[in-house]
This record gives sequence, structure tokens and C-alpha cells, in this order.
Amino acid sequence: MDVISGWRAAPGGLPAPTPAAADPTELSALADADLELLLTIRHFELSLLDLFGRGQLNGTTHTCLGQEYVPVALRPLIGEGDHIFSNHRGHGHYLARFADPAGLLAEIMGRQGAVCHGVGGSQHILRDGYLSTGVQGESLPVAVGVALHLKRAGQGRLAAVYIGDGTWGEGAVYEALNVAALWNLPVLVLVEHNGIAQSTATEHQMAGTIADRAAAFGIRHRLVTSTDVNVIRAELAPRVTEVRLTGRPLVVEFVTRRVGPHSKGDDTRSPEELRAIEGQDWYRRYARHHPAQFQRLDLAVREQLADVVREVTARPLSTWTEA
Amino acid sequence: MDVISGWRAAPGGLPAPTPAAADPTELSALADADLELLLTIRHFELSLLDLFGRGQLNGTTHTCLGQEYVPVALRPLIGEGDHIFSNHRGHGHYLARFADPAGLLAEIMGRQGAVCHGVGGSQHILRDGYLSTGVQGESLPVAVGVALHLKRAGQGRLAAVYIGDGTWGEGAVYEALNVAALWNLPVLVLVEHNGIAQSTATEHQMAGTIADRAAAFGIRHRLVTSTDVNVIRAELAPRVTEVRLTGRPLVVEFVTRRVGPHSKGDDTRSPEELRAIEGQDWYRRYARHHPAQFQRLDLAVREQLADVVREVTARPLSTWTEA
Amino acid sequence: MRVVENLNQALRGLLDEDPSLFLLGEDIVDPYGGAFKATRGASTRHPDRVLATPISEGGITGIAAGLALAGDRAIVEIMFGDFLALCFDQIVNFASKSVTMYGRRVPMRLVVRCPVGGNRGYGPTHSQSPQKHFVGVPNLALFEMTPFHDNTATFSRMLDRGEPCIHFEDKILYTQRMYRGGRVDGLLRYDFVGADGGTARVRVEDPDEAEQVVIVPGGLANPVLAAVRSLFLAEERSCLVYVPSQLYPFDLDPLLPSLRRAGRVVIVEEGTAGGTWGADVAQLIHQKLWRDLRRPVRLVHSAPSVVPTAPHLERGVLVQESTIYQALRETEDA
Amino acid sequence: MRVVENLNQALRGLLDEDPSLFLLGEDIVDPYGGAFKATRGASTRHPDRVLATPISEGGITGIAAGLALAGDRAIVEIMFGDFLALCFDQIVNFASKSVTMYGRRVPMRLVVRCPVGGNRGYGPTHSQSPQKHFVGVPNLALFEMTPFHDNTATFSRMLDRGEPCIHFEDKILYTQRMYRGGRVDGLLRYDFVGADGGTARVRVEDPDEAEQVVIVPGGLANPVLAAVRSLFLAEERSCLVYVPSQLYPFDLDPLLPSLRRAGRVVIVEEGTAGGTWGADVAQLIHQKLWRDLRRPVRLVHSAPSVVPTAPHLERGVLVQESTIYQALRETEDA
Ligand SMILES: Cc1ncc(C[n+]2csc(CCOP(=O)(O)OP(=O)(O)O)c2C)c(N)n1
Ligand SMILES: Cc1ncc(C[n+]2csc(CCOP(=O)(O)OP(=O)(O)O)c2C)c(N)n1
Ligand SMILES: [Mg+2]
Ligand SMILES: [Mg+2]
Repeated sequence: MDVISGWRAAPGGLPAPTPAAADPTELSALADADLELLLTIRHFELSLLDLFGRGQLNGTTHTCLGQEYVPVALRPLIGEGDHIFSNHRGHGHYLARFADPAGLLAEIMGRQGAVCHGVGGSQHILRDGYLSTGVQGESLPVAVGVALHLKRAGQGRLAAVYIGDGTWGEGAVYEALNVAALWNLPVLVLVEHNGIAQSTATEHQMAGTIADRAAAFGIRHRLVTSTDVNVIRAELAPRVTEVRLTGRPLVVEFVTRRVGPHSKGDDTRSPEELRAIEGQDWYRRYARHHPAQFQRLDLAVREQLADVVREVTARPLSTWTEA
Repeated sequence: MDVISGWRAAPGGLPAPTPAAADPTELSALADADLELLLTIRHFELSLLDLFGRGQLNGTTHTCLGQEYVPVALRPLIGEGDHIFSNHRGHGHYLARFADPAGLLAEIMGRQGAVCHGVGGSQHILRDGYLSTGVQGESLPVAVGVALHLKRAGQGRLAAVYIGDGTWGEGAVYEALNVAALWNLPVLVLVEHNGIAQSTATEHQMAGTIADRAAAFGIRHRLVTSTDVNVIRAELAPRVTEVRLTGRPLVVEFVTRRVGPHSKGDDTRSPEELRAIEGQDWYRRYARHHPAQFQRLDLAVREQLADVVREVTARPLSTWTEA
Repeated sequence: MRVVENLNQALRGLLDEDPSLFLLGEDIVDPYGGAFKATRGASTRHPDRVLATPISEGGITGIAAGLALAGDRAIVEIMFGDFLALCFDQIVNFASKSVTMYGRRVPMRLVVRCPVGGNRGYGPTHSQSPQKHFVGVPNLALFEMTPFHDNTATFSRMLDRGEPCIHFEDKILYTQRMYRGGRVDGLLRYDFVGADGGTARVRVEDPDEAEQVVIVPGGLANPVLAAVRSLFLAEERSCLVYVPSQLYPFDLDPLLPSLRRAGRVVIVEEGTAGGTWGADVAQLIHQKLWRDLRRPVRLVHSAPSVVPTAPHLERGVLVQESTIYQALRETEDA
Repeated sequence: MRVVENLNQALRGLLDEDPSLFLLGEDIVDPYGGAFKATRGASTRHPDRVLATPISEGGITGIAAGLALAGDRAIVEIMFGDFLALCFDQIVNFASKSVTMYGRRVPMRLVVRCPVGGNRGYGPTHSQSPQKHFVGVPNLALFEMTPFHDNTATFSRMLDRGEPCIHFEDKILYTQRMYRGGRVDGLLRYDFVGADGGTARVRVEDPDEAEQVVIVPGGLANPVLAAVRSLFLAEERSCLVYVPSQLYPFDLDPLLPSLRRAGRVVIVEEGTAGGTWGADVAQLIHQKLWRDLRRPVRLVHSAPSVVPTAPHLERGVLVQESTIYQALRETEDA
């Protein structure tokens, strides 16, 4: 097991979050484009919670507050020819790939211009090689099938699959890993280990570690504890290339934190725990470390998103013809 | 990973069987009762194949030829209060628990006195704490549930589950191991790793090793390569006691060989491979090492079984009232 | 009292009374108390028997079956009925089969309960009505929560059967109120018919006057009642409504006299078209009442489609009160 | 030619012709060639596209869905139809839903094929007829192998639909012969009706003379034909038999004129009682032909029971030729 820059995850659960004051590592300065993307995801998610609060959204949605940096770091490493399988907490994954907040918001609100005409909603999105669906674990075998196709095409493309720590409860994950390893398929498993599944802490749902679960199938595993986009990107780039060249699977485990609720208003973690987690949030830390750039872009992105919300909200309802 | 007396299993598959000539270890002398049980299972299975050959059985059946010593070694280690979950290749497991060839044969032949009135047949048996069923992997979660019950009862009883190497393909296995480890339940997983699943060699169906799959959940693993009942028993006794005392799961992996076909007449292994495997068969080896005892009991058991076959075949058909 | 509160009381009461009863499911322990809060408070009182599990629907159903096999009783909460798909093998091939496939009766006291249905904007994988897929499994009984049936009685009945049961719970119904005392409102009265009072009978006036009979599981009982009410107020046409607690095996006998009298039957359900529960009940009715029916049993169900997320699209697919009203209004016989 | 040989030719031919077609399943490669030998020879010719998998029914169905999603075509063999229970989620919640739940049509060229049915003494978990559990899934089509339908045509049709399909294959039928040239034997002739010649029509004499019509999937076609033959020889009573290749969605239209003429319909299937495919077809018929029927559609199916292992018990549960004969003989209308 390789560890990128930072502490090791404890078996099963995560270590208790470090209090804000500690702010262990300074986040490096990001290119404007990266910071903009990070902020776009952040303000997209905040807008959703706000819309829910104002009774303008129905159904449910899962925001990725606190985890935005994962897809942003991966963005240049995963190309257009690659497939991405996302999950219920997928807005960041989508925005990092398509930079299309209006299309996604329209999907969530069921308005004209919705990526999937409002049929799929927040967690069922298909666009080019990007797919999400709402049943945990179900897409891992599917990704293996896509990887089999890609391997045969022989152009070094891969199938990346995002899953959470809780999703390792599903048997489908293991059936898929076994075949990916047996058949040497270019599957890149991206684990967002945020220490919780809905309301259940990882130590109450996972025995052993994700590293050992990869090892069980002879699959390489890489632990990422950094929240720094530049650091993560630099360290993962050669690993992802290796997946392309060898056509073999890799599990990357991101130790991360869910800053917001599971969906909306359903966070049962203690105020202290939440405060500690907020102290680790890249958003606050980056604001402190790089105030000038942050304030300039944060304001701009807020305004952009506010415009998107206004514009999409004013659209007529989506239409669905191809049932 | 602990290894009991013998060579280590290669990742995934088994090493090629040693040719008969080598006959690496001398089998120790067994108590008459143990040898009798071994031979009972052997001749029971041979009788079945014979009955099939003569068109007297229908349906299908899976004999445990070559693997008889596993349940015989475990017999005194698993008590009446323990639960046993068997699988499709379960005649040896049943006979080691109940010494009831007539009841089992009647079940397979659908005659009066059948353990399950002929409804279940070869692979669906329930008697006291013993259960088998025909869907691979399905009984592992069930065993975890039983272990939860037993742990709460607090009398040191356990749930033992037999599975083959191929059955590690099923996701249910991992869902069960995770919970068994998380909740510290007395589940004893008995893996009969015979290097093959139906027609598929283990290296074509399993990536990594069983040891690492247990480790993935923080579950202890014990490799048994010996085929000597006394040796296995002595070495496993403290381990099984530990499961009772700690109430925690254990995976025991028996490296073994399927001497016969998967069911009947469906063996696609090469003649050389089969010859080598036969050379490792405890039956032939024990006959060579302990000829006097062997011949005495072998003959007696053959006759007993022939009587059972005659007697059961003559019985009227089973009746089923409690549907 | 809201229906989910009645359910919650039932679960807690049963746990209090029976030390061999377990409750398993994802996120069911306090303070979360389950995605729909049905189990709130249960784990605090019974931490050793109310267990939050990993995300392993198939596995936990198997674990519950193991408890049942060992003589305990178990209730499993599957967070969304859609995920019953992951338990299909354990329910159909293990738990149900074990009752009879070993040649003698093996009691399996196991209930799998799950929220079902749409109109919540949860999307195609969180809005289904999977009842139909489980109809006709030997030794598996299907129940559905209703605003009439006290859940304590229903769960006792299910656990006492000695056969696995699935309890379907409409998500919208959770938040609606339980009916009590024989009155739905100023207009509609109800009582119970059948063994164990298994089926609620709701009517405007004298049941013998009803020109048609509606059979509807609990999930759509309220929209049906609303449609029946409107039809009566608008046209003084009177329907008799049956709301069974047990969907399968379905006990038609207590309903026969009134079906025969009316000669017109409508079955309403939320499941999408094709192979529905209603088609199976219709088959029973056609066999038994062939000469008495004025027209074939009419089925009202959702379109043959995935359930879309956006509310305006979802309404177009799922049975609505207006769909039911239209169906009840159509008078002409075949 | 035996039916399994025709199937084998079909699979091999399709693999030869289409370099994007994959075949996945347990133990399907040579020399074993699958538990029922349907895939024999396929892997030798196409080792890179005919792949033996681990024992992971759910997983390999998902993998096949992934291939389909990427634009390939895939056929999965599930060794026994009973194990479809393990693929329920991938089939129902992923592969089928993907066709429409993303708001536009996504072709999913995927066939799951599996042996089904009993009378082989394989016992309760290896003998089921699980068709009914998959009826009414949006964008999932169900087919059943018959001794009339060339499997090359059927598989092409399924793969061209762009929707997942399940192909049910009766185990007994594998070893029986394919019919060719419009004749079953000296007595029974057949032709095809419907789009793509989807349904075989078998009769003794002039189809217009038939006093009743039997609809039967391929698995029980031969027992039905035997019963029809006996009934004709014993009593000169004539039946018309329809054997559809596609079970769901079911195309009733081509059958309507003859159903109307006869006014008596029997649907025969091996599935156990309750929520059967036949009940759904009966509902269609009752809606469309209410005034023309002399009696309700009669369903012939197995008992509501697990399928026991011992042959004498199994016969008591499963539909037999004699059961069918009895049903066809009963003349009195309702
Ligand atoms: C099969 C299945 N079971 C349960 C759910 C309900 N559910 C949605 S998200 C979630 C928690 C997932 O946890 P994790 O994988 O850690 O991802 P996170 O939410 O933390 O990002 C659950 C239980 C589901 N969507 N699918
Ligand atoms: C879910 C399921 N899939 C497939 C089968 C068919 N099957 C029966 S035994 C077997 C091989 C099992 O291999 P293994 O676990 O190694 O046990 P062994 O036969 O070697 O004892 C298979 C594929 C089954 N019974 N259940
Ligand atoms: Mg998580
Ligand atoms: Mg094996």
C-alpha cells in the first residue's frame, strides 16, 4: 500500500478529524481554472441546498461539499475517451467532466435543457462516457464490462468508478474486482472514503481496510490523504498512466470528509465533530492561505451560479419524448 | 496466515499435484472409527456413481471423492449444538455428522425413510442443526445469522459453513464475512479448496488468495495442506476452541483434491492430471501405509454399504405430506 | 396519528414484548432512526436487537433468515423497495423455500419491510412498486401497509405465519393519518371483513347499493377514496372500496358477495403495466364470477415505463387520483 | 437435429458473424462447453469473446451490460434459471432501466439465456420456471425457446431489439428435436403467424374448426402437442395450438381471430401457481374478447409449491401431459 502525503487511515474508520486550529498542511496555489472549478462545484451544491430550503426542489439530492477537490484533481488525468461511473454523490464528478452547471441544474429541476430531460434527476445521469445511477455498487460490474470493451479497443482508455466507503458493503463490488483482476482490465476504482455512509460511521460498517480489500484480489491500492489538488494530481498522474499502459486495475482511496449532510437536513453527527470537519474543509483553508485569488474567484463564481439558478429556474419544464 | 503441515497454496490456484510415486507424507494410523467413517463416505459416493451408471438414480449429485477426510477430521471438533451449513458436495459432511447412509441414500433415491422425504434430494438437506442448499454462497449470510443467535445464547456454539474455492466468486460471501468480522460472530468457514469449480480451474476464477480475502476483513485464516485426519484434528482443535471462546470468525482453507467428476461423467481434466490426483488420494495411500487395518475395514464397509443400497432400493417411494 | 407513527409504535412494541425479535437494516439506529424514521427510538431501547448493518441488502436478508432458522424472529428494513432486487435470491430461493423444501414444515418468522412507490421525485431506482415481482412464490406472503390496519396487528400476523413475508409501505402514506373508529370523514365509513379482519371495506352508503367495487392496496387507498368521494359528490354514484392488508395469497372469498352484486370491479395499483398483482386477482375473479360480471375486471395501474424524476413527468407515468376518477367514471359495460 | 444443436449453431454462427458479440458464463468454454453443452465449440473458435467467468451471476450480468453500454453485444449464460434471482438487480434496475431512464433511448444489446424447468430431478433450487417474476419490467423482453423457432433468427431478433432480453430454455426441450418443413408428424402441421413469424401455429385440421385454442410457451409445447394428438385420436376433438417465441411484451393481435372463433382458450405453462405469465395474457384476452368468450380463459400451471427432487413427487407438482389432457378434455363452459 502506498500512501500519498499524509496520515494513514485507521482500519475501517478514519482518525478523528484534526481541530481547525491545527490546519496541518498549507494548500498550494492553484491555477485559476482549477480553483474556479472547485468553487463552481461548491456553490452549485450550496445553491441546491438553498433551493431545497426554499421549497423549490423536490425529491432528494446528495451534495459533495468538502469532497470537491477529488474530481478536480482527477480532471486532467481522465480523458474524453475514458468512461466515468459516478454515484449518488456525483455533481462534482459531472461538473469536473462537463463544466455544465446549467444542464445539471436543469436536470435536477426538470427544466428545458436538462441533460437527461429530467427523467434521471440528480443521481441518474448519462452523457457520453459518463454514467451515474442510484443503486450502490451496481456500476462496478458494469465498469468492468466497459473496461473489457476498452481493453480490446487497445487505445489505453480506462473505466473509472467512484464509490464511497459504505458501498464496500455490497457483494457486487467484490464480484467486479475479482474479474477486473483476473482479466487484467483497466478499471480505476476511486474510493471517496469520507468516514460515513448516510448516518453510519465507517467503523460500524466495514471490517478491515480498503487497502486489504484491494490486496485480496491482488489489486494495487493507493491511499491519498492530501486535499491539495496539485499534490494529488502530480502523484496520481503516473499511476493512472500505469493503468492505461498495463491495462490493470487500481484502487485509489481518498481520505476525505463530507462537510454537508447526507442529503438535506439529515446530519446526525455532533456539533464538535462537524466543527472539526469544517476546519479541514479545503474551502476555508484555501481562503485563508490564498485570500486574494480566493476572494476574486469566489465572488465571481457565486455570481455566475446565481445567474445560472435564476436562468434555469425561469425555464419551462423539460419534455420527454423518447420513452 | 498459518500453514499446517505441508506446502503453501499458490496464489489462486493449487500447485500441480505431485505424482503418485512421490507419496510425500506417510498417513498416520487412524482409530477404527475414523477409518470406518472415511470408508463409509468413500463407498457411499462410489455406490451413487454406480447407481447412476445403472440408471437407478435420476437428477444429479456431487460426490466428495478425495475430500472425505475433511469432515472426518472435523467430526469431533464440531458438536451437536453447533450448526453446519453444507453445500452441493455435502454427503461427506452429512455422514460425518449423522452416520446415516440409509437416510441419505433414501433421500437421494426418494424412498421411505428419506431425511427430507425426497423433497430436497442430494443437495437440499435439513436435519437438526445441519442444512445444505444448492445455490452457491447463499448460506454464508444465513450462517452469520445463526451465529448471531448462538453468540447471544452464550454457550460457545458456532456456525460452520463449508464452501468451495469457486464459491468465492459470489458477492454474498463478502457481505457475510464483513458482518461476521464486524459483529465478532462465531462463524467457522471451512473452505474445501480443490483447485477446481465444476470445470474451471481456480486460477481462472480467483484472483489473489483465500488467505488475503480473509485478511481483507481482518479475519484469521488457517491453511491446511495435510490430508492426515489425526494431524489436521490436532492442529485445528485449539483454533476451533478459540472461535468458541472469542466468538470470532475463522477461515480454514483445506487444500484438497476432487478425485471424481464434478457430478457424473463430466470431468474434463487430462488423464495425466487425474492420475496424479489419484496418486494423492488418501484412500490409496492409506491402503499402502496400513494394509491390514485397511483391508479389514474396507471389506466390511463395502459390504455394509452394499446392504444399505439393497435395502434402501427395495423400499417403497417416499411420501410427502407437509407441503 | 400518522401512519409512520403507528408503524413505529408497532415495531417498538413488538421488540418490547418479544426478546427473540431482531430488527436489522441500514441506518436504522438512533439518532437517525431509519431513512423514513420508522424505527426511531427502537435501538435506544434495544441496542442488542436493533442493528444497523452495512449496505448489504442481500446479506442482511440472509442473516435475518439465519436468525429465523435458529428460532428467532426478524424484521429487515430495506431502505427502498427497489433494492429488494438485491435480496431476490435470499427471499425466493432461501427463506421461502426453506419452509417446505426440506420435506417438513420449517417455520421461518421473517418480515422484510420496505418503502415503495413514487410521487416523491426520487427517480427511477427509488420509486418502484415491486410487489408484482414477488407474486406467486410458494410460501412467501405479501402484505401492504394501509391507513386502516393497525401495524401491530399486521406485524404480529406476519410473524405468526411462520412463512417469510414482505411488507410494502407506501412512502406517501407514511405521512398521512391513520383512520380510526369506523369513519374516514363525514362521508366515508369503514369496517373490516375476512379472517383476522384482513380487509377494510369503505363505502359511502349501504354497501349493497354500490354500482362498482374497487380493490386497492393501501398505498393508493387515499387517492381511491378521494376519487370515490368526488364521484359521489359530483354524480351521486356510489362505490364500495376494499383495502386488503394481505395481497398474496389473496383471500377473495369475503369479497365475493359484493363483487357479485355489483358486477363491476376495478383494481387499482401503482405498479407499472404488465404482469401486475391486479391481473392475478382479476384472473381469480374471472374464474369465480364469470356469469355475474357485466364487464371484465378493469385494471388501473401506471404506464409501462420507468418512473421519471421530475414531478411533471412522474405524474404522467404514475396512477394519480385523476386517473382513478376517470376510470371510475367510465360507465359503459363491455 | 436436436434443439440444443440448433441453439449451439445459432450461438456459434452469431459469434462468427459479429466481431462485437461476446458470450459470457460459467463453465462455458471447451472442452466442457457449458452445463448443457449449448456453447460447445464456441470458445475454441473465439477464445477472446467466449469467456468462462467466476461464479458471479450478478457480476457477469453487469459486465455484459457494460459491454452493451459500450456498444458491443453480449449473451450471458446463467447455468440455471433459478440463479436469475442473483441477477435481478442488474437486469431490472440497471440493464433494462438504462434503455430509457436517461431521457433518451440507449440501446442495450444484451441477452441473458438460461435453462429452466423441472422434470429432471434437480431439486427445488434448480428446477424453477422464473418467467413470471420478470413479466412487466419496462424495456425488458422475454423469450422462450421452442422446437419450432430457429434460434439464429430468435437471437438476431433479440439482439436487434436494443433492449435486454431473457431467453428461457426448457431443459427437457434441449434434447428433443427441432421441427422442420411445416410438419410435426403425420397428424400435426404448423406454420407461423405474426410479425417476424413470431408465433408457431399448430393444428390437426382446418384451424377454423378448432373448438379450443391453446397458448403455450416452447417448454411445454411437446406435452401440449401430445395431449392434443391424443384428444384428437380418442375423441376427434380438434385444438389449435399457438407457441409464441416472445412471451413479453405479448403480441396478441395475430391470435385474435382464431381465439374469437373458438371462444375457448387454455394457457399452459410450467410455472407454479400465482401471478403467472398466463394470468397476464388471460387479462389481455378478457379485455379484448369479453363478448366472444364462452368461458374464462383457463390456466394450466404447476401447483403452488416448491419443486421436489424425487421424480414421483416432482410429477405431482409439475404440469404433466396428463394434466394438460384433462384440462383439454373438460368441455363444459362456464
Ligand atoms: C443498494 C443501495 N442501498 C442503499 C442505498 C441508499 N444509500 C444511498 S447513499 C448511501 C450511503 C452510501 O455511503 P458511501 O458509499 O460511503 O457514500 P457517501 O454517501 O458517503 O458518499 C445509502 C445507504 C442505495 N442507494 N443503494
Ligand atoms: C449460484 C450458483 N451458481 C452456479 C451453480 C452451479 N454449480 C454447482 S457446483 C459449482 C462449482 C462450485 O465450485 P466450488 O465452490 O469450487 O466447489 P466444488 O464443486 O469444487 O466442491 C457450480 C458452478 C450453483 N449451484 N449456484
Ligand atoms: Mg461514505
Ligand atoms: Mg472447488
